[in-house]
Amino acid sequence: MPFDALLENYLAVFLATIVGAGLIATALIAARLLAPFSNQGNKRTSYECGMMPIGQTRTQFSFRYYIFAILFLIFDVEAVFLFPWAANLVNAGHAAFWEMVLFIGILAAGLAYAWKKGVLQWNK
Amino acid sequence: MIGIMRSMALVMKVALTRKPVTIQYPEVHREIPNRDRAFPILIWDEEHDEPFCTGCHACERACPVECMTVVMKDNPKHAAGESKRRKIIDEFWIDYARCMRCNICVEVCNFEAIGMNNTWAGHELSRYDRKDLVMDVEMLLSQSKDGKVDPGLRA
Amino acid sequence: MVAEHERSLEVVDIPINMGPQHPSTHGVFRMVLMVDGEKCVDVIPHIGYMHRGGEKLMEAMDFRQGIGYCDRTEYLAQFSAELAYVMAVERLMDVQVPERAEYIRVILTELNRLSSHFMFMGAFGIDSGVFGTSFTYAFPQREYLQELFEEVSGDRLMYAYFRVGGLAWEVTDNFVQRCHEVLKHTQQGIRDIDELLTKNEIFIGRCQGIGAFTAEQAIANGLSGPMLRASGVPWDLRKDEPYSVYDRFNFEIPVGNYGDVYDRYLVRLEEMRQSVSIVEQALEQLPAEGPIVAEKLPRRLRTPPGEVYAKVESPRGEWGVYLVSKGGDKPYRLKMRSPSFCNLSALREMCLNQFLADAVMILGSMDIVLCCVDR
Amino acid sequence: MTEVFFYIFAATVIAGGLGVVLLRNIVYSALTLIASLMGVAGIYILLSVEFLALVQVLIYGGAVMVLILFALMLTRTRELKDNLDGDQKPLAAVAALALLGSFIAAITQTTWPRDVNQITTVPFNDIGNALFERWAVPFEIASGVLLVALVGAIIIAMQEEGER
Amino acid sequence: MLLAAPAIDIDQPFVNAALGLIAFTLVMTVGVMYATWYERKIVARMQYRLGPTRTGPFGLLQPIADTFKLLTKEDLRPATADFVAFELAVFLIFIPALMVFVAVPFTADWFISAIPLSLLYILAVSGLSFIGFLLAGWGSDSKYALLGGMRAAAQLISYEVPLIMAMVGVVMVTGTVDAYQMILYQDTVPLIVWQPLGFMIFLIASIAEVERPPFDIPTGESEVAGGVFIEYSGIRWSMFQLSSYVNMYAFALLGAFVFMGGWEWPFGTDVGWGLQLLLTVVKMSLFIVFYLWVRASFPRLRPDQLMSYAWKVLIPFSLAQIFFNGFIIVYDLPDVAYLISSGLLTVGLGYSAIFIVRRGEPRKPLQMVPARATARKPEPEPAVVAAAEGAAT
Amino acid sequence: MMVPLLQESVTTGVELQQYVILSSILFSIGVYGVLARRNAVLILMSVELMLNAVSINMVAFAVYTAPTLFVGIIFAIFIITIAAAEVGLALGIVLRVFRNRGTANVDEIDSLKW
Repeated sequence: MPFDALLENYLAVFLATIVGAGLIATALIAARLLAPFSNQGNKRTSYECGMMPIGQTRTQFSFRYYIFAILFLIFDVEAVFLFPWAANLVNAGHAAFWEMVLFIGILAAGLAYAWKKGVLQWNK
Repeated sequence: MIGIMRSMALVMKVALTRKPVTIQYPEVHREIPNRDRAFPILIWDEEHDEPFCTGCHACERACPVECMTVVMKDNPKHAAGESKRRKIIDEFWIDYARCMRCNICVEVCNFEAIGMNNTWAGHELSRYDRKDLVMDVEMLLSQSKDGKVDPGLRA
Repeated sequence: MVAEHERSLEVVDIPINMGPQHPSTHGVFRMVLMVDGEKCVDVIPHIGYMHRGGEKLMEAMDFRQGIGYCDRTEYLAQFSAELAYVMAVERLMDVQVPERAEYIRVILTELNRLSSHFMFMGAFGIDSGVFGTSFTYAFPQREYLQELFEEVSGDRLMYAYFRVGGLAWEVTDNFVQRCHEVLKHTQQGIRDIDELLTKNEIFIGRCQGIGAFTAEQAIANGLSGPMLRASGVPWDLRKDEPYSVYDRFNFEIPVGNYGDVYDRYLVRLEEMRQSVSIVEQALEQLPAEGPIVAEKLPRRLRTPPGEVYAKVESPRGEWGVYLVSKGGDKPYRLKMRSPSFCNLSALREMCLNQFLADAVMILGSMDIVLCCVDR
Repeated sequence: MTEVFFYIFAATVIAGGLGVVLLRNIVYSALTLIASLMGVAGIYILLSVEFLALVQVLIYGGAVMVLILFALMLTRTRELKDNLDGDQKPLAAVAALALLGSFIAAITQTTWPRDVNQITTVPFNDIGNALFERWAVPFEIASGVLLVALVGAIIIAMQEEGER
Repeated sequence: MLLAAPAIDIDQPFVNAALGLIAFTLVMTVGVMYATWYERKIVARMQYRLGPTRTGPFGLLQPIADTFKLLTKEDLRPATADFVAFELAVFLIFIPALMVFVAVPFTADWFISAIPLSLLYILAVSGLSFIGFLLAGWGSDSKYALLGGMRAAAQLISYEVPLIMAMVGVVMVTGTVDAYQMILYQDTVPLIVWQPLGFMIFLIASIAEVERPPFDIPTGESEVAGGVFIEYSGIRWSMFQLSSYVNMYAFALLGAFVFMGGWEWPFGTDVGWGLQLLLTVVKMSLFIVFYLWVRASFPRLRPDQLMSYAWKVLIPFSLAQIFFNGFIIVYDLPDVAYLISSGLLTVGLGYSAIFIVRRGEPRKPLQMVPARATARKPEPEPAVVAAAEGAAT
Repeated sequence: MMVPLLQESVTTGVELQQYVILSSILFSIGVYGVLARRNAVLILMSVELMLNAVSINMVAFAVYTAPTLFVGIIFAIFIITIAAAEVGLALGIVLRVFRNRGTANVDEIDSLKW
């Protein structure tokens, strides 16, 4: 029964998360039991090369990363369409191929636009 | 690309053809040269069975870091006629923690009574407390007395 | 509410504290990088963590005792530091150093330059992110140099071997042969480093165009040594104001065209090759016999009153000793012109608008010795 | 067993959703959103649409979450956490409950076909075929939408660059 | 299933999968412990060193000693850290790494679970780990950690795309998204022959995905001094290391069965499981040795170079690969066409390594200045100024 | 070993209504979030919840009632696509507003022009 087999297969995935979490939890509990733990003030400051932390810590980072995230999002969505297409291309025929070429072409144009706009290049 | 490949080739070449240079230190001691300057020690005069040092304070004065303390006394053996040295060392402290091993004490010594240890014993001096690094005259002389100092020691 | 929004509206540059306890600040150097994203918009260097008042200490010491302190100030190019100090005293006292001693000084100083540059190559590789390989390729070869120094002077690091008027004692009997052996290892090391880094595209990508200084900027910032030469100024004290016996050797000065980090690396690499050639020439010309200490030196060195500035080309640049004497056996005032300190002053200008990762490379390319900066 | 897992996933989805709308720390909200979306992926598995479940993980778990987390960290919202909810909160609750009530009412009032526990599994290949034969035009339009999103985002970002 | 041994003949899928997973997790943990030993030994030999020698023969007990040391090491958490994010990050980095293994076939009969869309599954799951990095960076409340976390997330997502695209190319050639079928496809010729470009992209992107040098920017020691892991000590830190190594194994295995033919090539399906497992392990080890080799030889990239390399070089090339593959499939060209197109593209990829280098005129070599005309002769007299004023007063 | 999934009818323990109820609960939560929250990013997250609720609905109906067409699944794929595009753009705008106005609070972004 393929459907049951499918569920069975994904059961292992579900279990993997539990086993993984269990392993980490065991290790953390073991460490809590074995390792010394100190609440002393200076030990609980965050690392700043031996100095007291200066300024805000949770502040902005480069806006560039956000653009890469958007690019990634777009190409990830593209991948979603690519997989069923790729696995089925032998049967799908010419039309599907050229459709996908158009699809990739449009997104590649987006990438080219980003490239031309200098988004991919971090200038000084 | 070619540069990257050359780097990788070099690394693999080293891994496959060249020997590691590691010396397994506590088990294997590298041979140290004759002139090695560890820490100053006092030299024992075998002939007269007493230290060469007369306690003349020359090294104490010349020491840039003032790590030495010398106390002189009249030589009892001189009184007994066994030795030509009229004065002899009574107490001698060297703080190895301060010593900067500059060899100046050896250079200024007129009696060749102090020398820089050139054995591994002069290097392996780790202590748990730094006051244990203040050496008195017994410790300073012990190595030379036992004849453990390299004969080439330049005093 | 309004105030809160205004607070969040301003674009805050994060101050990132790099050092004193940081793997790549080469000691206890602290720089506060004001970072906008990944870019440095300001750099505030803080020095002085290693300050021991070495110059002041040396004023309380006679001229022999001071030599040991020179070693400790510049612990990677000890012979250069010693040389400058003894040269200063020699000039004040008007002592003529025997030729053999001069040759040995040059040989040792150049070998010391090699060992210092090996240190740079190793550490710079690590700054650029090589997982220790550059370090372990440079250091076994550097070890041979140090063994040679130990055989000659008795210590691996704090040689205290040069004396006013010559050398502390005669070199070992097989000195020339040992030098030749060591040079073979050195050349091997240079080849390895060259092969590992110079043409590596990633290394090139990390180095080229970073921290570029023009010749004018370099001169205005008082740079010296490989930093200056990489910017295109052919200035080398060994050529331009020859001291000791440097005028007798035939060597070339590598000069960069772009003044960036990569040029500094190349200049140093080429300098190592030149140093090998200088040592080889010096070994050939080395008089077999001869005194090693100037004659008629008093036991206690006393200088006439006066002031003198002696400078040598250390691996990091112009190492100068300015010495004022009022007579007597101690300097009245002593000032060391340390190249690390002067080169470090260009850090801010070089790092502006560079990436955070590049600031590390720029600092690494300066090849500073923190002891020498703080003294 | 399917039922058990359905309730586990449904609980994850709803708890995650509640976390999103109720938690006071916005980063925790984002975390519960991830949990909720992963629960939805589990629901898709139960519905035998394996491909869609993986797409859910790939797009929502991977790409959308990265955008949301980046946006949270770029807006430094942790410092402004105390005004996450508006004054219209009670009204919103009433509206949502009313909506839910009407939904439930509609669902319970509807007469469902007899074989409501019969599902038809969806093979992966058929999705591909359908996508490229029947749905070719929407597919190409999707690429256009993505392109527009990309270009728009870049324009917004480049404006940002020009300011600095 | 993994525990197909007759002794444990439990037909419950639940118990079976759980037992398999637990057994696998334990084996993997020990494997990872020894991977550190293996790594230290190999890298040491590349660097004139010996590596661990003191603990047991050849330092073989070193991983155990390390484990105990890490277990008993003081565990610190900054007072300002966000408790939930800080603790959860450890889980969220490790669990995706472990989940990948669920779909990996070790031999023809040994696998934990047979997921039909295993390749897509692996890519989707391994893409989740960035959440852990972001949380670790944000939760630690340290600037270095935040910087490292951002870099990690940006790097992971950027290299996820070429990885997926390379895999799409492979999926096109084999016509299946199932890793098992993909291995069966490679009974005579491994896919590395047909898809050298895909292999190269996979290799580069997988190094970036497991954040090993030269792509270890998020944890780059000389810049961000440990990056995201900076506030993690003791066992938490070792859990990060564990996940990093597990990830490395995962990608090595993925490479082994997608491009090297897994347990199939070159002996076929009929050999016993022992030989198959050996083949898998050997191929995986090849990848791991390669990772170590790369680690020992390369400097680290800069964040902007890293990003532009992914987006300007790898992704266009992988798109081109997809186009050529599709063309070959649709127009029924012979298989050699794969090799030709992909091989040519690989050469192009190699050439494009110069993209890392700043574009511009080729650099002039150093000028060698032999002697200066203006060189002054050494001053014969010492520069003594008699009784300097400063000194006299 | 593994059997490729074929199109077949199977009986499960879960009924269609349950999925629909789950979907409507999730949708209502999303509605509440959109109405109650003031932070723009949180509103977007609530919108994601609503989109997912719709997707569940689509897929459930497709799987339970339309044996061969599975229009709902294709629709879900497109919903995900559109959601991705929407999130990318909307968050970009939120960030833009945040940089200009210093707030991600929708109640305060009330002027048409600034």
